Amino acid sequence: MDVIWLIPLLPGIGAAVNGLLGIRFFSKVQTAVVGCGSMGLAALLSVYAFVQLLGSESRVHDVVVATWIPPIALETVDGIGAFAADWAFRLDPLSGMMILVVSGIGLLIHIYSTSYMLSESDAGYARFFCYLNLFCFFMLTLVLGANLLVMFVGWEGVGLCSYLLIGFWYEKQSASDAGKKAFLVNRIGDWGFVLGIFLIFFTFGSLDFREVAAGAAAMPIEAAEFGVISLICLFLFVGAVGKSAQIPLYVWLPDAMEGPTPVSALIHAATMVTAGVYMVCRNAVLFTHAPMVMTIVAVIGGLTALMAASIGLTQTDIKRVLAYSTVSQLGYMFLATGVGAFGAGAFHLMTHAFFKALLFLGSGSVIHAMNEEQDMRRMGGLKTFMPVTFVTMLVGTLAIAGIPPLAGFFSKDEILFRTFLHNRALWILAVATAGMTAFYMFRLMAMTFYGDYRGPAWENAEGDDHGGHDENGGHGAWHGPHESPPPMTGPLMALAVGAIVAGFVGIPAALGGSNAIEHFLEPSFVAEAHVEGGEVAAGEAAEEVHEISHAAELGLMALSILVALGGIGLAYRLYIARPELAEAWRARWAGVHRVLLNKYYVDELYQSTVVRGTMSGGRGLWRFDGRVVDGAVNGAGWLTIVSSWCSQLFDRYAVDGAVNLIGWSASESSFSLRRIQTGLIQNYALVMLLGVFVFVSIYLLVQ
Amino acid sequence: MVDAIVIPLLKIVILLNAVLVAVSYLVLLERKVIAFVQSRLGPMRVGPHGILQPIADAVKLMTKEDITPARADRWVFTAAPIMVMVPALIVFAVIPFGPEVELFGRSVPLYITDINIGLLYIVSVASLGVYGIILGGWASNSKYPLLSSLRASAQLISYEVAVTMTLVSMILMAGTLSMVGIVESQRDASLWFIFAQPVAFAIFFIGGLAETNRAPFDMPEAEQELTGGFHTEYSGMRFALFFLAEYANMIVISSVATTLFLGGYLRPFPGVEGLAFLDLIPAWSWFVLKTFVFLYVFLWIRATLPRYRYDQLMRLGWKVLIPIAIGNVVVTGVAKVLL
Amino acid sequence: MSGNETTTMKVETPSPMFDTTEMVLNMGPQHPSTHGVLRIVLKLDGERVLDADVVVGYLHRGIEKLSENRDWTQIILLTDRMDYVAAASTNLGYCETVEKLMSVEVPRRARYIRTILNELQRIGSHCLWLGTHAMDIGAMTVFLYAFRERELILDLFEEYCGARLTYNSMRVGGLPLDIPPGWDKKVNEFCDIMDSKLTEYETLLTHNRIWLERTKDIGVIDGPEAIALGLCGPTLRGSGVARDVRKDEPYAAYDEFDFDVPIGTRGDTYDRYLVRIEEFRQSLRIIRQAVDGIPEGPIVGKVPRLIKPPAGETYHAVESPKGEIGFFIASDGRSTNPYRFRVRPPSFCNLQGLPRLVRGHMVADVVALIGSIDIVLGEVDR
Amino acid sequence: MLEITPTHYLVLSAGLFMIGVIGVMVRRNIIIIFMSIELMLNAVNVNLAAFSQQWQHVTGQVFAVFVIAVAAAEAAVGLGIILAFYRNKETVNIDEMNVMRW
Amino acid sequence: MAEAIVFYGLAALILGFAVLVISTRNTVHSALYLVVNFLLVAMLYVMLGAEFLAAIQVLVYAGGIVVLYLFVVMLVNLKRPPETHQDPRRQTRLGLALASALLAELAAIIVYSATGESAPAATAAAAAGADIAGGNVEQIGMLLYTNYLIPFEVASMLLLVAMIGAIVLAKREL
Repeated sequence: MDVIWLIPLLPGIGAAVNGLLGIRFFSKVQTAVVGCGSMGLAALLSVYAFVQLLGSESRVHDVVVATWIPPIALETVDGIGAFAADWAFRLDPLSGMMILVVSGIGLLIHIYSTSYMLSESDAGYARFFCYLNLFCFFMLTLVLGANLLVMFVGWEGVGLCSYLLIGFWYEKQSASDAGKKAFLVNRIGDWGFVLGIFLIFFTFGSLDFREVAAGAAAMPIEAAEFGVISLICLFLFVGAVGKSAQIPLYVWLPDAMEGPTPVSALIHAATMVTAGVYMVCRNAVLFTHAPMVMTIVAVIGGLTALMAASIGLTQTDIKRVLAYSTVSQLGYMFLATGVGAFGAGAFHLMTHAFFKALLFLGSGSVIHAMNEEQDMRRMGGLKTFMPVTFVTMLVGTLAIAGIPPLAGFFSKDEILFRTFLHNRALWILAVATAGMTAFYMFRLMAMTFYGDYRGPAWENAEGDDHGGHDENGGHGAWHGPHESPPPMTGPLMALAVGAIVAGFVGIPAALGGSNAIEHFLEPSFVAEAHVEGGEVAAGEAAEEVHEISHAAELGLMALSILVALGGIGLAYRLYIARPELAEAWRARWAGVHRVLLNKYYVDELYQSTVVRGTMSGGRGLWRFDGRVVDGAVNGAGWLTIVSSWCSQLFDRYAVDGAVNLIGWSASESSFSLRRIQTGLIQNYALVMLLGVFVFVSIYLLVQ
Repeated sequence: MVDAIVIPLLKIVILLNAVLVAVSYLVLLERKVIAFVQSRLGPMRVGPHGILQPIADAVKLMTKEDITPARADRWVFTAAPIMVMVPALIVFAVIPFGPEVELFGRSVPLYITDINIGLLYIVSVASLGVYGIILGGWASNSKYPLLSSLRASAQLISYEVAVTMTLVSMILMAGTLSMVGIVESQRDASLWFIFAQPVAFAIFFIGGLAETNRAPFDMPEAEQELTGGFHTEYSGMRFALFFLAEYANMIVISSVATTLFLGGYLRPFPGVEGLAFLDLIPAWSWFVLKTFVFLYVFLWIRATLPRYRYDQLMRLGWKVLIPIAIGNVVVTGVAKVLL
Repeated sequence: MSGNETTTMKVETPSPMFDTTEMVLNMGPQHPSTHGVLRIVLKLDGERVLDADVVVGYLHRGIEKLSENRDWTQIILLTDRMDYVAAASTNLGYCETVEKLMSVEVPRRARYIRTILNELQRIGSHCLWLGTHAMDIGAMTVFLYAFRERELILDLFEEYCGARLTYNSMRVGGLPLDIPPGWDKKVNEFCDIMDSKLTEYETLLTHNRIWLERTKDIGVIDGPEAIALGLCGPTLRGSGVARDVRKDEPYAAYDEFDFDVPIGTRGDTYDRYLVRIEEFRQSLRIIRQAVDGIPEGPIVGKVPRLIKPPAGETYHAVESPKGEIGFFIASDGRSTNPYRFRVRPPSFCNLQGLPRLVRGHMVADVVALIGSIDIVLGEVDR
Repeated sequence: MLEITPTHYLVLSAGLFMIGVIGVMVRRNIIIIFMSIELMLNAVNVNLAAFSQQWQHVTGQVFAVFVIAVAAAEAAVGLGIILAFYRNKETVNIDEMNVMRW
Repeated sequence: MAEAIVFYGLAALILGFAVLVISTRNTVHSALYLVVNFLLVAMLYVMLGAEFLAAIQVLVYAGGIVVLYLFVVMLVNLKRPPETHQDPRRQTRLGLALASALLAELAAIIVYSATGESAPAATAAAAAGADIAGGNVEQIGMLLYTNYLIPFEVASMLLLVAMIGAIVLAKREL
């Protein structure tokens, strides 16, 4: 387990090799071997580390690789503290789960990409894998980091990779714009995060998670007042909001779909965007000490979930639907953390990683099959063309909709249940969201795979399965939709299995399970010093669960299943059974539909407030310049004219004379002063010498 | 008084004479060795087997007319050979020919001085030798000498970098800059450093060939190309100084190489007790023997190999030797830290 | 040829324009590596040759004009002084031309001996070439080795005709002397020695890294361009043109022996070197065949005491070690002198390719290239 | 006077420095001016070495090493500029290097 | 006593050669005097117990920088003497006068302050440790690689930049 630092390093090495050598020298096969190989090794190592972790008693393992910042004396709230940071990595249940998810799904997506990106040039291919590996390097650093600074390195690194990968096709204007947008929006979040880090150091004198948690645990819970912990949590949450695309900073994520689909799957669905959730979970002790912030988290999470889901109802771009779905699911996770169910949030994070990666990869497969077509209105009936993709995506869809016994059911239901315990209003939001989720996901399935084929015609009407690939592995003429090659379907199938079984680790007690995952994760959410009094809130919440009867829990489950089924049924009715009904509904609810289709006009709102605000601020200054300053000048001119009218003689002889005098003296003096500028270095040196002479003389005299 | 002034002075006198005699006989040795390689006999007329040839040469050179070209810079023209000769000789001040020995009841070290920056001293003094070559070529006011002096100085400076780099790795090995210290550290390690640093040795040797303008790097004085190089316009004693300086430099390089890589005055296998009987042979004779081996290889190479071209020489220096030397330093450093 | 001769040097201002880059360097006429009194005016950029101007004529003795005032036998003596390292080949070329003009039949024994002499001469000349070429590139030992073997050839010639350099070894219609007894055996012994020594040369040079670096890709010239420049002999064959007078227009007894004409592939200095090295072997092959098969018979054909060819003109060429040496002779049929005498000297023709070869190379390569085209100034200037 | 104190070195250094200054002020050949600058840097180094001895601490020598490094860099770039200038104007007279005024 | 003789001798030679450097017409001679000057200064360093500095002085200054000067002097193959053209506005005399005055002032200050407070704190510092006699090289190395590591790296970057700059400037076409 001492080699956990190798887990992030391996993809880092892969990135370095691909970046430094690959772009110039490697063929695609070599690039793929390096990329997938380094990821595969990292995944193996992760599994090994995780198994070791399961076996170890303490359930936590620290590795300090090197000293990064030697202690620097800095002021903190209680005197001078040592600002120090090590390259320290910590393996505990939470990070253990995360490295499994990141490296496992990362590996699958690497494999998927080997085929998906084949149409790139050799250099582009290597660049892609370089970025992808680099991303994994930073993501693993993020999750394994034992202190906030290491985490921050990973945090910024994944942001960078996200930017690079969204803008991977930088020749495309929209892609590079989307990259910039993501980067800028994330900066707002990072601002909050950095302030949070500063404040944490100032408050606790350390950046190590464990020490911070211990420090926080020793402080009273700020139930009534909005104290320093609340402020820290608020800052941290701003960071999380940026990274995890919550209201109001979610706008970058849908645009991020401009990147290649594997990127969307890996970064913008499975791993990076969950970093915010992860960070909140990581600082669970802090958050439990700030109930007011918790409430904010829960409300924002719930609202985001609902809003994003409602937008998802109407979108027609297959990846955008998934993007909004991601935002919505992230909202769920924040909802969970906000109500104190950190375990549930982390659990949902994991299951979501599986089925959302699956869905994205599936959509990638579809897009691939449709020759880069993303509009669902131009798909349809693909079920027969690509059975593997269809089946795996169906699994994913059922999972996200929360149909038992798939993964999503367990995690989502846990969140719903805990929310129900905490706040009924939020629960209603969440249930509504669940219904919408089921609806739009089946809408997606229906529009893509059912019904009639609505896409463009293709050259060769036979359209056999792998007609689209010529000998070189690149694309020849398009021969119609076709099933993707094995490197793409393989990961799909693997993820489908994951989406089915991932939930079994968290079967709730009500169903006879033990909710193993939450108990496993619990050590990560409490301070080490929990032997002392003042049992932590997370622990209390866990106790609370058992107070409600299992019957009620079962009832809630049934309700949520019903809601999900309702959503599915509606989607079936509207898009498969009676498509014309959908048209009718759309017409009837035209206003609502337009609002949803335009994503509540949030982008436009930002455009008109933030962007235009800045612009109009500038314009205002310009106008101020034009009106007030110029006006003053004009007024002065007018006054001059008036006064000149009043006394022409004075004007002519005194004022003009003065002006002329100034001009004349300037021009005269310039002629004489120009002589000083001889261009002779010695003259300049002479002046320096003179200066030295004067100084030395003064010194001599003063002495 | 005796220890402070008389003995060092005596040593200096003896050493200078020995070096100069060695240099002149090195010329004879070269002629003989190359003659034997080429199945000739070499000088045979002056004395038995020509052993008095150096004396005859010296007489000839001293009595020859000393020509100064018409538009040469007279002072620099005269100073240049001296500026080549002097650095070649003063390097010997720090070369240990043997350990301290008992002579007439006194303990006398067989070296003139042992300063703590010995190796640095050698490098810096050696770097002065290039002046004579540049100025000799320039002062001749002639084209071939100028061309060859530019060649020579570029060559010297380039190869000095590589050689100095190998010296850095030697310093890493020995942990001292003192020449005696380096020899003694080889005794402590029971190992000639040539076995620990074969790469450094190879680079030093090649660089040494180039720094002394010996074949196959003798293009500054390639008579087939530049009609003799920077000393084309020289004759008589001033030419002789250039000539002797080249051979003195060969001896310098050989003795430095002996000290650094072949254990200086140590016997072979300094750590093996079973060979202790070899200590009966005086230490300085080991030094002379090893130096002689080096010199022999110099001559042998001259007789065997064709000459590099100037650009090939520079490429070898900058693109092959210097990178390898730097790599060697890195490897040595890493090994030093890890082992 | 070598040693520290003082070099005259003349500084020429290249152009009225100010220029720090170009420099004019006078190489020769007294320079250790110009193989005689050749002068090359090099225009240099640093050490890179921008242009070269070959100045010849320092050894001009007017042999062609002199010949028009000598009788036909005396001219043989003059031909010795042209290619003085391959006098026998020049002798042969002249004698065969006159024989062609007079339509004299040369006895078979004489033709065999002429062939032997000619090939020995070729080996001797190549020995000198190899030695000086290697010396120019800095391999001084090869020079002495090659001269050691050349000495054996000179001994053989001395034994045959008494001279060591200017043999005067042919006569119109045959030979002046028959071979001494036992000479053929000595020639055979020499062939065996030479075979082993060739391996020695090749050990020193052929695979030597420095030698390869100095000769490979230096002075590359392809076949058509070489023909266009009028190159001949090994220099031409190095560029891959299989032109050899001995094969193409056989003379003496060459049509009776087996031998190959080696040709190069890239046309660089190394190829020319390899071609000549192989020519050593082929010459030895011819000599062995000839020595074993010397027929009995007279050594002089039916030639009148006073040689006076009928009026007419003719051109005849033989393959000298340097290349194709041709004689154009016109006779008016009345006088005892040629009316017009003109030589096509291979060294001269090859030398005019030098500026083309050295352009873009370094000064050091100029020396290597002069060596590689193998010139003799006596023949260039005549 | 017979005991050599750091003061002696300082006076020597000041003299050397001023000779350098005079060289810069008086000469027109820019190469000589560069040499004068080297003289001045040397004067500084003498100072540093003298202080180093006075305080029995090698920091002064360390600084002298830096000065030498800077001098090397200065010489390389400066001479490069001289060469480039010479190629264009065929002069090294500093009085003719005045195209940058006005 | 001996030290004083050596010092005054060296000082005289150093100043003399410095004067020669700036007063000689021939640039090559100037460079030669510069080399001699540097070698003498190196001897001064040896007197001051700075052997390493002396070696570096010889190696870098004498063996490197001045060679560079010589190269340039040779490449700049002047067809007319460089000192022909004199700008009338250069105020050479003023510069000379100022420099001399400044020298006088400096000497006055130094001598004055030296006599004012004799016995510099050298002994105290020596007592505090830091014996510079023995491992001079080692100590400089230690300082360079610890306290002055960053300046050291910056200096190496400077040299790299200077190298690139010199190549770019001197190369005729890139």
